Amino acid sequence: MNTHPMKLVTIVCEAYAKDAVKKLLRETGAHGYTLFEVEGDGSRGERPADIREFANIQVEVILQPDAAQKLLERLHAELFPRYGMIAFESDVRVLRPGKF
Amino acid sequence: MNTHPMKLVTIVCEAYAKDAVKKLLRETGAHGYTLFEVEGDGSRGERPADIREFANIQVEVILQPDAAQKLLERLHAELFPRYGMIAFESDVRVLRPGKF
Amino acid sequence: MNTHPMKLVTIVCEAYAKDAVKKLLRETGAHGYTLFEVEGDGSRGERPADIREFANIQVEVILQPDAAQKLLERLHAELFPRYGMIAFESDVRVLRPGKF
Amino acid sequence: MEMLDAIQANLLSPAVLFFALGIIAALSKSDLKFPEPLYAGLTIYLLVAIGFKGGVAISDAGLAKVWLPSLAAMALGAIIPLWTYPVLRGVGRLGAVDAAAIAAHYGSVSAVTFIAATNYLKSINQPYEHYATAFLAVMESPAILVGVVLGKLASDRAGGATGASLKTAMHEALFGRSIFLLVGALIVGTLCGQPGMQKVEPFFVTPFQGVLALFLLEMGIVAGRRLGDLKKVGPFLLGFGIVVPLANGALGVWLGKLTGLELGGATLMGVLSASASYIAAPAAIRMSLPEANPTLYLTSSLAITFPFNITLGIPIYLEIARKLYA
Amino acid sequence: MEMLDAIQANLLSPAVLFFALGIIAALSKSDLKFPEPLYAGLTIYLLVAIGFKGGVAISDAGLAKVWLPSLAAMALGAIIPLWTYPVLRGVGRLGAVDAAAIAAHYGSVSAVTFIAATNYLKSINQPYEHYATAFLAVMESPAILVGVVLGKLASDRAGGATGASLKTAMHEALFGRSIFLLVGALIVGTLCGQPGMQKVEPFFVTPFQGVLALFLLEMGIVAGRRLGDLKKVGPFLLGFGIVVPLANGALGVWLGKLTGLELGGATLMGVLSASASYIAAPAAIRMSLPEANPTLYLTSSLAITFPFNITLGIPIYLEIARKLYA
Amino acid sequence: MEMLDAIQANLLSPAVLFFALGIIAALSKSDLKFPEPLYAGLTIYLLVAIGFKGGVAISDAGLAKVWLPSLAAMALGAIIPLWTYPVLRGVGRLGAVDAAAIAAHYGSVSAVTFIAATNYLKSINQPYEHYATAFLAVMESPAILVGVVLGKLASDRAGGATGASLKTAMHEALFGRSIFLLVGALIVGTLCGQPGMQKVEPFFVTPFQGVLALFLLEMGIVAGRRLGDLKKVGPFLLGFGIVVPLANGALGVWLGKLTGLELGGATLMGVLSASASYIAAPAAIRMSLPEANPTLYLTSSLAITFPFNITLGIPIYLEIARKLYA
Ligand SMILES: Nc1ncnc2c1ncn2[C@@H]1O[C@H](COP(=O)(O)O)[C@@H](O)[C@H]1O
Ligand SMILES: Nc1ncnc2c1ncn2[C@@H]1O[C@H](COP(=O)(O)O)[C@@H](O)[C@H]1O
Ligand SMILES: Nc1ncnc2c1ncn2[C@@H]1O[C@H](COP(=O)(O)O)[C@@H](O)[C@H]1O
Ligand code: NA
Ligand code: NA
Ligand code: NA
Repeated sequence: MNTHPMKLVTIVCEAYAKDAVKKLLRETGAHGYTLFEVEGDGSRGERPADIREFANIQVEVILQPDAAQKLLERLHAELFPRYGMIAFESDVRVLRPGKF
Repeated sequence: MNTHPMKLVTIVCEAYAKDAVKKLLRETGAHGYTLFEVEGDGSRGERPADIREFANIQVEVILQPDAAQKLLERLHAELFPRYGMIAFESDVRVLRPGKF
Repeated sequence: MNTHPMKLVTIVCEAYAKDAVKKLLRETGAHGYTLFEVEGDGSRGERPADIREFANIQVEVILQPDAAQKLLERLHAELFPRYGMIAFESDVRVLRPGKF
Repeated sequence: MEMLDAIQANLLSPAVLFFALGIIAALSKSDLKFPEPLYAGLTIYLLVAIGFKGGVAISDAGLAKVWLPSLAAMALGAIIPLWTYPVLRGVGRLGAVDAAAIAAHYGSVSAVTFIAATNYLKSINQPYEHYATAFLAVMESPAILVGVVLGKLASDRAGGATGASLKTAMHEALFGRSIFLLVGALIVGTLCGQPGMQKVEPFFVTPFQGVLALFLLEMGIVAGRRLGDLKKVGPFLLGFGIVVPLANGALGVWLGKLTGLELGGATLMGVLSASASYIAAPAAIRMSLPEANPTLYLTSSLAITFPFNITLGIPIYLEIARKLYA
Repeated sequence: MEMLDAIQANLLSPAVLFFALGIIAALSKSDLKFPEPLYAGLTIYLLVAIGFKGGVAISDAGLAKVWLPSLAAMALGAIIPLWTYPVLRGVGRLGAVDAAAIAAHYGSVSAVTFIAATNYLKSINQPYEHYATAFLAVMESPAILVGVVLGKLASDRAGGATGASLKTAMHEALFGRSIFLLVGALIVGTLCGQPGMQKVEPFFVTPFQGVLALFLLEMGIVAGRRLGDLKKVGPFLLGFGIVVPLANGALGVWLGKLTGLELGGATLMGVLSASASYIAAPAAIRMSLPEANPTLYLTSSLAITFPFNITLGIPIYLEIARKLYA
Repeated sequence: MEMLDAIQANLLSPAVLFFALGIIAALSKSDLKFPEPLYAGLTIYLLVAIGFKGGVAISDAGLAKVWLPSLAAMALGAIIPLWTYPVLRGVGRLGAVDAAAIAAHYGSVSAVTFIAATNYLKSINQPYEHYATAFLAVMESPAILVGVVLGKLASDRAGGATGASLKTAMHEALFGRSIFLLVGALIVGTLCGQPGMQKVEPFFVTPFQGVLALFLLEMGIVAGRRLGDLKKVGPFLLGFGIVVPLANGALGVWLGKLTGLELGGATLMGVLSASASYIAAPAAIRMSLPEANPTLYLTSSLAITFPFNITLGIPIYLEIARKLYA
């Protein structure tokens, strides 16, 4: 069974950034995403996640390499200045490359 | 401290596939798994995860490379046609290879 | 946009180990972490995650390679003997290396 | 005239208005959302409360009164898929598996619709047999089993991907959480009787109508989100989702009268017959007939039949009963 | 003297004591924590209950009585940011966007403070206009909109990073979940009136005070966690968070009297005016003015003004009203 | 004879029947499951309600009546681990750390068992001292501390992996969420007294028994899942989990009488003494004695002693009290 290289971009951010991140995903051509609530700590302090004002989410999206590159660039330019967030990229292999 | 290469297979699927996925994991020799509820969007539309009919889960499992290969093959053959799901593989390093 | 290699260490452990893990993260120089509740199965049996006594968490932390190495070593020496847990390392790329 | 009044009384009840509010929340893209555990908690509460109350009513009335209409309810659940399946195939031109899946949903029942109906009867002071919950409890499973068998036969003929075995379907139809809770609480209630009821009444009975109103707010959000799928299911299912409940409702009322129920009980039998499942059936069908398209059965039961029943259907079934008992 | 008694009565109520217990839990680093869905569930319950009750009260009193003070409440909400913004800029030396954000929070309202105030009035047998919930409902949004406009103007001048458009802010201010629930339940209550109330009273009214006490335990934990941020916000905001509520409280009471309210209703108008939002406003501001520092507005509204109001503020605003009506 | 009746009355109560239903759910592999936040919410409710009620009872009775039996309860909690530890070592042949861990669980208490006992007494119209909740509150911690010290001594001798310091254990034993809630609500109740009770009674008292029934459904599921571990713990712990509660129950009743309690209060002291912790103790032990095997202490307290106590134990301890007071 052949697997095909693809990029996984992971974004951890405050829940308020959800709509902005989703919009960016659509614009950079992602065909889907997966999202869940997380707790966290970072330069902006603890996010204990028990009330909405301090909620944190993790968004995971699989993309073609160039789309991933574009996504990271726009995250850096447009969202990093506005929201508490981190983002990173890693290599994964999928079975149906056409899906992503 | 030596680390040993291993495969991490990640599966995102509708919650109804849970038992089928667990069964497959057992059959392909996984010694454990980790699982959590997620929201998502993909070719089958949004899964807002607030009622069971639209619930989504993410399953993560660490395996020997050949077991990972076998798992992906069987996922593709047996479960992809039946459930809304994606799966991907990546490289990780663990400390106690005998455990997986 | 340049990305910079970094290590992602993932720890899955019983919820009771939370404070011990957080302490270790601080001591090995992590600047943040992300954490969420998971279900799981492994050598210590199922953790159905509906009451606190059987709760499981997943902790993810991005680190410089040497800090990751140190973290894994101390996990192995100090926490593996005491708690049900697994840990693994993988390669990721970030945009702002100074942040981690 | 009288019927219009009845419908208006229903439409202005808190439960129905909160349901409408939920639909508006979904349509206006408000970020209002009930977290899943809250939804699960409300469901558990409603099922346990209704089951327990029904059980106490059985212990009051005695099994002698209950068994015959219960048997009729089971038969009704099994028959509905058998007559709707050919309609879905022949008139609706649906594939065999999709037809079987939808038929299973309409044979099975919606506990929330039943609960809304009891509340409605109570609010207009129409007495009813409280042990009618027993019909709800026994009517969930048979239709699911019949539907799954229909679908399996079709999918075997077609050599399609095989889902879980019939055994899995039966386990889900008998031990799936909603049925388990309902039947379990019914038995607990039967064993406890009135002495048990006195202890838990302030929790399971007194605040019940308010909890239902809150729950229907969430159901409105869930149903509202599916309204967008209405165009995907096409005009046939739209009509099916309203006409079939009316037919089944009349059938249920008639069978209720036949098996000796009073007007109130027969109305509830009609409501059960007319209602379509959106909790137990989807879970069992998704696992046993994974080839069936969830958009079709979920949209018709959740976005068409459910709203129709709790707004217009319930008063209509009562009116049918009134005609029949006049 | 009388006022000290009033304060003491408030401090020894279960609601306030549970709030204190929550603060102790946070300070003693107990692992006590309400899971998010429980917090969400309690919030939904409280907003729906208070909205519904208010709606029924409107249907009892008639719109004729309600419209004038409601209009005054809206105006009040819009005016407060306009006078506090220059104070925050000039006296507090805060940046334009931070000043606008904080001003929006103090113009908007805290539903929990309002609820605590109604409970307090009830416990000391002070009658009040139950339709005062309408003021709560209309007062949340205007201040948010004014604050966002102030902030946008400043940030455009500065060429700063632009957040979501004003349209997004308006959508959040009008359809954000807390406002949606409150206004929606108010309308449902108005449509249902007393007949609807009878059905849901045992759920939405009878246990209400107890639920509030439990919720304030969680609010204490949340506020307690932020106490550590007090040093970050500096002495100006500390004073601001107490003095401005007192001024706004007096303003609100006076306006209430002017628009024909009785003593109880005017007190509640004062409480609303004095309270600062920590649910609706932070959500809207975070999305529309992301450059504003959340530590500043959250700490002042949640860790200073909220505790002040529910312990000392409420009895003080009542006392002000008594003076004015004497 | 009379005792058989008492047992039967207990077995047919909604609470016990729902517990049995939960066990059946686990054994039949139903997918019924309470989401964690619902479990947490019910726990918080029960602890706050019982603590608050107890506190109001203390304020009614006066501290003078409460202090002596409370002191006795604390002593009892400290003594039980001291006598059960050698038994677990000598007769059970368990390792030192495991023995210490189990001993801590049996010295500490189960709030749900206590609550079930008060409900039972109420249902058979047996009066009891309502301030008995104070014993529950003070009895959770001492046994945990004694157990941890026993375990630390043993594990130091053995040079074993060292868990968190004794300080951590103390913090967990004093500020762990269940103890914090219970003691906190007790103090709030004492400060509020009857005036506070009147406000929150419809939430914290009236629906209490029903909530308990629902909670025991979940406890049944949790306990049922552990039944499979019974073979892992062996026959000694099986016997230990039944015989030791009987002995401790008698001891508790006797001490209750000695310190001046009435029959009802002494029964409750017996129940507390007989019950084993499965919330506070596991949390503290897991952190302070991580080498101890959780299967042993969780299975014996949760799957043996807890079901035994709420079905047979409670009526037995009452019977013992009746004999003693005859
Ligand atoms: N080094 C890290 N490893 C993993 N997650 C992190 C790290 N730093 C920050 N985060 C996550 O990103 C969120 C926002 O980060 P920050 O803006 O630094 O507060 C935090 O709440 C964490 O959930
Ligand atoms: N490109 C993607 N990146 C991350 N997750 C995805 C992606 N596509 C699909 N998913 C996840 O997989 C689930 C099933 O996908 P689908 O069958 O395409 O609807 C979705 O609900 C998402 O949670
Ligand atoms: N092979 C595996 N793949 C993924 N997660 C695992 C694996 N083995 C164990 N885990 C996770 O680690 C937790 C503790 O493992 P254990 O100590 O083996 O019971 C389990 O509850 C799982 O959540
Ligand atoms: Na039906
Ligand atoms: Na205000
Ligand atoms: Na004990």
